[in-house]
Formats: sequence, C-alpha cells, structure tokens
Amino acid sequence: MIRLKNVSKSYDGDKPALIDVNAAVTKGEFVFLVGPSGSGKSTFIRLLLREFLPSRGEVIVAGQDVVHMRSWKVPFLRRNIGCVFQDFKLLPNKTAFENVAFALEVIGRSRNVINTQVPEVLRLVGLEEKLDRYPDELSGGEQQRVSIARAFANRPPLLLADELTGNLDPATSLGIMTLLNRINRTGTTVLVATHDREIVDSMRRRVIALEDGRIVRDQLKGVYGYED
Amino acid sequence: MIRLKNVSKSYDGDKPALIDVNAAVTKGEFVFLVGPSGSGKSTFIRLLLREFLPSRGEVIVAGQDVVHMRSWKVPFLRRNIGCVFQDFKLLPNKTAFENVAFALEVIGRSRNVINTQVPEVLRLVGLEEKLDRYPDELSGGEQQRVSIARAFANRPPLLLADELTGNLDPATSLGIMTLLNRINRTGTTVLVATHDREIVDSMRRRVIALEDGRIVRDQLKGVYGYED
Amino acid sequence: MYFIKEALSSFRKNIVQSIAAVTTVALCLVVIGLILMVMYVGGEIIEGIEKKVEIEIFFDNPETIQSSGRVTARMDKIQEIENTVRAWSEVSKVRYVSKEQALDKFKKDFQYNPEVIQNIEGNPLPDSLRVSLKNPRKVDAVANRLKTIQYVKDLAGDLDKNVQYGKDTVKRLFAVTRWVSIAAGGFAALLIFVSLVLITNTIRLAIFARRKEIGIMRLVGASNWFIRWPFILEGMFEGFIGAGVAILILVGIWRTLFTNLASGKVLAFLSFQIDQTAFIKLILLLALSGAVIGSAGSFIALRRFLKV
Amino acid sequence: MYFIKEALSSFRKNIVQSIAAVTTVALCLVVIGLILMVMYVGGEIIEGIEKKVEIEIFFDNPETIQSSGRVTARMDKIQEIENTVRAWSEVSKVRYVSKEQALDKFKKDFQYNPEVIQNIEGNPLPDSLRVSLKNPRKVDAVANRLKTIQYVKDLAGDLDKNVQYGKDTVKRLFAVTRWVSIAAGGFAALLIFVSLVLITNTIRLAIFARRKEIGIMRLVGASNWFIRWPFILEGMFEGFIGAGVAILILVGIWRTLFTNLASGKVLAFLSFQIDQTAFIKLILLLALSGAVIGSAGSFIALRRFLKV
Ligand SMILES: Nc1ncnc2c1ncn2[C@@H]1O[C@H](COP(=O)(O)OP(=O)(O)OP(=O)(O)O)[C@@H](O)[C@H]1O
Ligand SMILES: Nc1ncnc2c1ncn2[C@@H]1O[C@H](COP(=O)(O)OP(=O)(O)OP(=O)(O)O)[C@@H](O)[C@H]1O
Ligand SMILES: [Mg+2]
Ligand SMILES: [Mg+2]
Repeated sequence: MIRLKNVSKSYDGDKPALIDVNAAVTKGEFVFLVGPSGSGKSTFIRLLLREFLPSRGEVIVAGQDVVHMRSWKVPFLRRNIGCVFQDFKLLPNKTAFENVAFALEVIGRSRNVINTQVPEVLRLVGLEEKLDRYPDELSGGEQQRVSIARAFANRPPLLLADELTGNLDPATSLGIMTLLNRINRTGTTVLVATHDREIVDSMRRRVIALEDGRIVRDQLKGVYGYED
Repeated sequence: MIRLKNVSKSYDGDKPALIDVNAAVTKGEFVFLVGPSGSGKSTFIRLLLREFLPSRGEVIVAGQDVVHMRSWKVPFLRRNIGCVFQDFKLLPNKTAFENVAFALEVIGRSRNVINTQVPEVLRLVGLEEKLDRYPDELSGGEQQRVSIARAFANRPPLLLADELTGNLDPATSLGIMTLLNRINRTGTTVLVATHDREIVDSMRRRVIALEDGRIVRDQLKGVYGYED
Repeated sequence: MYFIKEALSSFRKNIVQSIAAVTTVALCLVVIGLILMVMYVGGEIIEGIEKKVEIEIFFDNPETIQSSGRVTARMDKIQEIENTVRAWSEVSKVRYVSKEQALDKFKKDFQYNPEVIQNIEGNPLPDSLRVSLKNPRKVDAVANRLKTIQYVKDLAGDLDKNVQYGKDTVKRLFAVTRWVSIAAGGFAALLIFVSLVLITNTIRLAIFARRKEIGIMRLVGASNWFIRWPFILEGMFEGFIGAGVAILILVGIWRTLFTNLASGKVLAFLSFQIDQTAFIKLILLLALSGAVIGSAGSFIALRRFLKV
Repeated sequence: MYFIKEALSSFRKNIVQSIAAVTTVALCLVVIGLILMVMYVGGEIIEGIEKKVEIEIFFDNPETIQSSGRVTARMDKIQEIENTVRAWSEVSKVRYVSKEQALDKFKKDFQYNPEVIQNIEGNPLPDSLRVSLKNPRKVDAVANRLKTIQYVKDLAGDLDKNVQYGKDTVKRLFAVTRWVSIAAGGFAALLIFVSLVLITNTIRLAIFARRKEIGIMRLVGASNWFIRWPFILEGMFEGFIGAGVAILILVGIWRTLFTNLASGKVLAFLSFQIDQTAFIKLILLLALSGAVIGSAGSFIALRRFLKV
C-alpha cells in the first residue's frame, strides 16, 4: 500500500526533515507513527498525500509512483486517501455537514447518498447535534472530529491521521480509536501519527518511531517509547 | 486574581456553553481545567480574556470588572494576561521571533530588551534554532511552543493556557510543565485547560472539572478524572 | 446544479468580496457607458457639422453667356446638371439657389451696413447649385468629378473659381473632428483597459484571500475544474449584477439629463438624440461584458493557485 | 521608527495586496490626471475662442457727418474713444480698422464673386473700432457702456445698428462652452468619486483579508492605534507609490502626445500648451491625494475590525 525508498525531504535549504527513510506498509495494516515534536511525522504524511515532492527517493502509494505522477492524476490519488490534518483544514465557509459532504461531492456522490451518509458519519464522531455549525463555532475537539469524519466519509482504502486526538479528552479519544480499529478491520490501511502514549500503549499495534527525520524503531505490537 | 460569579454564556441562541459557573482563583495558584471536548473550557478562558462578554454573571480578573470595562481599557487588561490559544493564533506574516517580540512591542519594551529577551524565551521552549521561521514553516508542536513563548514573554501576572500540550510529545510536554511550574513559583497565577491525563495526574494540583458547561468538581491536589 | 448552488452560496458567504467586485464592475461600466454615450452624441454632433459642408457651383451671368451666343435652354441645362448630380450615390441633396435668393441672403448678411447694399446696382450675384454629400469626406472627389461635366464647363466657365467648397475650411474641420474622435477613442480605450485591470484586480484579491480554502479543496481531492467552476460562475454572477447596477445608474443619469436638457434651450441646438436601439444595444453590451469580465477575471486569478 | 518599519515590512510581505492597491491608485490617478489635463487644454481652447468675441463700432460715413456740420477733428474723436475704452479694466485690446482695411477684407471674402466687387463703386464700407475683452462674458455690459459715450453717439448715430457684437452668436457660444464645461466637470467629478470608491474598496479588501491578524493583535493586547498606524502608513505608502507611477505614466503620455502633435499640423491651430507650473502643480496634487486617499482608505477600512 505504501512504500518509501531512501526518501529524504528538506524544506528549502534547511536541515532535512526526513533523512533516508525506508518503510513499507502493507494493505490492511494499522501503524502508529511516533516521535518527538519536529521529528518529521507530518512531513511523512504530507509526502504520501503528495502535498509536495521528496527531495530524493521514491514514494509509492497504492501502487502508484507519487513522485513521477502527472499532475492531473493527483486529485484521483487523493480521493483514495482520507486524511486528518494536524490543523484540521476545514473550509471556514462551510458548515460541519458541508465540509464532510464536500469530500463526497468531489468524488461525484449523488445528493441522496450524501444526505444519508454525512449525518451518519458525523454521528459516529459524536457531532449529530452540530451539523450546521461553522468551524469557528465549534470547539477545538469538535473541529478535529469533523476533520476525522471527513477523512473516512468516503471509505477510502487508506486513512492517514496526523495528531488524531491532540484536542480530545481520553474518553472521546478512546471512542475514536475504537472506530478506527473497526474501520481497519474492514480492510482499510491506517497510519496514525500521534503523541498520545496512552493510546499507543493500549493498542499494541505496529509502531514506527522517528527521531530527527530518521526511523529509529519499527516494531510490531510496539509501545510509545522508552523515554522518561 | 480571578473570580466568576454565576456566569453563563450561550453563543447566539444555542444551548449554553457555560451554565451558572462560580469559581475563584487566588493569586499564585496553579489550576487545571479539565473536561470532555465541548464542555466549555475554551469558553471559560476566552471570558477571562474578554474575547466576548458573558450572557449573565460577573467576571473579575485582577480586581477589574471585565464585564463593565471600558473598551479602551481592554488592551491594558490583556497585557497583564499571557495566553496560549488552542489554535495558537500566531501572526502568519511574522517569524517566530517577531511573533514573540510583538507581545513585547505592544507594551512598549525597547528594542534592546526585546533583542535579548525573545531569543531567551524561545530557547526555553526549545526553538533556539528556528527564530526566523514563519509559522507555516514550523511543525504543529513548534507552533504551539511559539505560542507558549509569546504567552510568558512579558512575564504576566496571569497565564492562561488552552490545550497547552495537545501537539507535543510526552517528553517536551514535561519540559513545558516544569517551566510552567517554575514560572508559577515566581508568583504567576497559572490556569491550564488540558486533556492530558498523564500531566494532570503527575502534578497533583488544583483541578476544576467542567462537564456540559457546569463545574462538576473543584479539587485541591486533584487528578484528571475517574472515567474509564 | 451543484456548481451554481455552490457559486451562489459562496457569493452570499463572502459578501464583502462580492460587494467589492460588484461595485467595481458597476462603477467601471458606468464610466465606460457614459463615455460611449458621450462619444455617440458627439459623433452625431460632428456628423451634423460635417453635413453642412457643401459644394457650390456658381454659374456665369446670363449676359456673359449671351455674348457667347448660347442663351437658349439655360435653365434646362441647369436642371440637367441637377438631375445628373442627384443620381450620384455620394450625393444626398442638390439645391438650386437663384440670383434673387442669393441677393436676399446677401442683404440679410449686410443689413447693418446699408451703404454696401445701397451701392449695389441691379443684382450682381450669380445663381448657383448647392450640392450636399452623404459622406462629406468625399467632397474633394465629388468636386473634381463635377468639373468634368460638360454643362458645368459650359455654364460655369472658370471652373476653379466657380466650383467651390471652401477647401481649407473643410480640411481644417476634418482635422479637428478627426483629432477629437481619436482623443475620445483613446480615452475610452484607456478607460476600458483600466477597468479590466481594476476588475481583475478586485477579483484576484478576493480569490487570493481564499487561497487557503483552495488549497484545502485540492488536498481533499477536488480536481481543478471542480474548484474552478463555482469561482467562474460566481465571477460571472458578480459581473452580471454589476452590469445590472451600472445599467440602472446609466438609465437614471440619462433620464435626468434628458428632462433637464429638454426643459432648457440647449437641447434645441445640440439636436441631442439617441435612438432606442442604440441604447438597448449599449445595455446588452454592458451586461454581457460584465459577465465575461467577471468570469474571465476569476479564471485568470485562479490560475496561480491551481498548479497541482 | 517601529510603525514605519512595520508598515514597510507589511507592504513587502503582503505584496499581492500591495501591488493591487498601488495599481488601483496609479490607474485611477492616471485617468483623473488625463481628464484634468484635457479640461485644462480644453479650457484654453474655449478661452481662445471666446477671446475672439469683439465689439465693433461702425462709424457713420464722413459725408453724413459733413452734412450735419461736424467734420473737424473726426479722427481726434475716434482717437479719444479709443483711448477712453482702452483704459477700461475689462478691455484687453482696441483696434482701429479703416475703411480701406475693411474693403480689403471684403474683397478677400468675395474673391470668388468678382461681380459683387465690380459692382461696388468707391468704398461704401465704414471705418470702425474693434474692442476685445479680457473676460468676454462681460460683452453685454461693455457694449451698453460704450453706447453712453458722447463721441460714440456723435459718430455712430444709430447706436443699435452701429455698435455690434453678434449678440445671438455670443449667447449661443457661451451656452455651448458652459455646457461643455459642466459636462466635463461632471465627468471629472464622477471619475474622482469612482476612483475614491475603487481605491477604498481595494484597501478594504486587503485589510479584510487580514482581519484574523488584526483580531490576534488585539488579543495580545495591542491598542487600536498601535494596530492602526502601520496600516495607515502602509496605505499612505501605497498611495504615494501609486501616485508616483501615475506621474510617470502621465509624463510619458504627455511627451508622446507632444512630439506627435508637434510633428503634425494640429498643434498649430489648437495652440496646445500647458505651462510648466500647471503641470508641476498637477503632479504634486496627484502625489498628495494618492497618499491621503491611501491612508484615509486604510483608516476607514479598519474601523469595523477595531471595535473592541
Ligand atoms: N514548510 C516548512 N518549511 C521549513 N521547514 C519546515 C516546514 N514544515 C516543517 N518544517 C520543519 O521540518 C521538521 C519536521 O516537521 P514536521 O511537521 O514533519 O514535524 P512533526 O513530527 O509533525 O512535529 P509535530 O509533532 O510538532 O507536529 C521540523 O523541524 C519543522 O521545523
Ligand atoms: N462561536 C461559537 N458559536 C457557537 N457555539 C460555540 C462557539 N464556540 C463554542 N461553541 C460551543 O460551545 C461549547 C463549548 O465550547 P468550548 O470551545 O468552550 O469547548 P472546550 O471545552 O474548549 O472543548 P475542546 O476541548 O474540544 O476544545 C461547544 O459545544 C461548542 O460547540
Ligand atoms: Mg506534525
Ligand atoms: Mg477548547
């Protein structure tokens, strides 16, 4: 599903955010991406989405070479990836409903499907009462949940999540993780970048640990880390 | 330092975000504000900053009646409050350095003071190498730390922090909390809204718990909660 | 349809930018519309002045002709010339002015100098034909052609002296009208150019302010055209409304001017008139260009944010 | 100073909006500058035409005077009138036209109708004084005052007939020039108004796009003036640069027009000239108004985001 070969990425001139990263995630896996702040987790995820190109190396997502992909094909790649962004990236002029609906409109779903599916997804993340709120009328955690709902609304084969639960209390986090688990069990590949030691430790899934842009650990049934 | 009397706040027409809240924080205290997502923590903090007025009740900060305050006095109130915002609220057109410097320029500090103090503060949060980065060239956690640096750059008597460590790994979080502790010991009143059970439980400070807009617990040397 | 709904809701939700765009389009079109109106009216006036250019053929006095022995059928010959010339496609009107009419005119011109009139004995003035042209700019060619007519040669003798059209005056008049038209046209072109730049500027600013939104849409997998259509429709919509507002303002100005002018005495000598069709054409032109400018502006402004 | 540094860096960092604002200011000022120039030149031309209005005093023929027994010192009396009138503050020029000069002119006017000239015996034309005015609009008053001079009464006899200034022509001329000025002035006023709206619009859009930033500044404790100054300075700066660009463009247009016109023959009869001072004044006016508009625009646009 995902393969990175000798990938490096440096933002213009700076010391690289990712250095010589090699990783492979097979279809249906559930992977945590951990590492201290600024270690390159978001960069990793944004490379998979082709938000930008790597400085060096090869990135293959769902069998497609992301680096040499024609630019008109990029939207089609992204439609197969659901992504929860660290800063949510909600459209400020659309309500929670419309934000989620947009991801479905993009792939041409009919009004009918949208009208039944969107409230359903928002219910799953506990926002059934806030469908018509604009992002700035939602609390931080609620915005994050809208972003989560949008990411899996169209049931993509690959789900990326950057700092999935940073603004959520432990109880809600647990609910979301259970949800992800269920989605994963239907065959979706899931990659979650997180700082939440509690969650990583309790789930015991594969853990890839980054530090200063390098992979320092890649462990099946891993834990958050050894430190402190 | 802070006193709320029968405070309610409802955003236009909706079910209220805070209901009949009474709380008092004395000078020098260290208080955690906890509660599930959407329970009103951010609303609580924004009332203290007079980002908006309560629907009912009295808010007193540093001896001043915030509700009946003349609007030209508001900037002076805010200069005595350092605040870490849940969404960081960094100026996109200013570098990390300039963002922190702005908080000092506002209170009329000289260039000299700024040039020595700002790098010092940014060093404390571990960003000494990224002074000249713009916010969108920083990782989520780094942005959060710039926001933290800005909040205590001018050594305000009151420090508010909304979701202080949501984007930080446990090690960095611990560093920040140690820093806050030190600042608190110099006499600064600190109020932290957080979901980080680990931190709350390890610090054993006063905990105010909100649920659905009501204070459900106010406990000295408290812990995050009983759930799960 | 999805795109239209999307465009309308975006128009509503970004009302500040929408209003700015509509205002810009409206004001620019009002200015352009006004200058087009002025150019139209000015053109009519200039045409009116140019129409006054006429060629005069002065005929030799009958006595002179008599002496050369060709008296008979003089009026027939003149009639013949008149008919021939009237048939020419360039000619709009041919008028015969008799000796007596010429003298009347002369007396009127000199009414304040009675001495001049008193000292004239008999009627020394010649009779003449006055030829008006459809297109006064052809006056040179027509005059030359007139001089080749046998009867004109017969009756007017010294052609250079007797076939006249104030060559220099005409030249100067045409030079002036030409320069006025060029200047007005240049100014109008400048205004149109300026308007285009200002409108695309406004739209560009509005879209620039939403570049983050566009980025988000792209990250969620929207194709370029999926993003573009609502913006283009919104621009078109704004252009349309702007043109509508411009039309209302223009009609208002037009009405006030007309009532004011009709009540004053100015209308009379300016022969101020625009026909209905020209006005309707102007309106449609404005509405259309508003929509085109709006959508084209959006399209252009979007380009730089849609590089995948 | 802090605010200036802040304004400059903001100008640089929001380059898209800055360019938009500068372009808008520049283009609007170019259009306004052009119309002011055209109005200035047009005013000169109109003044030139109006200057041609003159009052003619035709004197009765010496024979007539002789018969009433007052021949002596006729030229002295005319000289006397000339001197008196020349001293009047409204009068710019007084010119004596003798019988002979008048006849020469008459002969030239009628060169193509030799019969008319041949039939005039002697010189029936009168001698006259031609009075030009500084302000041609006072022609009525001056004419009436002329008629009260004793010598004029003596020498011109029938005053209504012999003191002449083409009353109707003058009235019509003034009506036309008045309407042209009003129309041009109205158009200029409209352009200025439109420019103001468009410029504040652009600045408003730019500031609107940064409303979040303004909100953040306020949350961090910045006072309203602390926020406002950089924006105002930035607007002033944009206005200044815009005016500078406008001036460059205007000078460019001016130069090209001048060389083109000077080489053509048009310059001659339009007596196309602007004096240096007027042009410099225009430039300074534009620069100043650019800065004022820019800063005022910023100030206005900021208001709604600075309600604490
Ligand atoms: N646009 C950018 N330009 C320059 N440097 C950048 C940019 N984005 C990120 N960086 C740098 O790259 C490094 C990795 O960033 P990244 O966002 O991947 O970290 P992260 O692991 O997601 O951190 P966090 O947990 O704080 O979100 C950081 O040092 C950051 O400063
Ligand atoms: N501008 C707003 N307009 C309407 N409702 C709002 C607005 N801001 C917040 N709310 C609602 O008020 C409630 C409390 O919001 P608040 O932001 O205080 O929650 P919170 O405790 O900070 O949650 P989180 O932990 O997710 O940040 C939520 O239900 C939210 O939907
Ligand atoms: Mg990150
Ligand atoms: Mg919150």
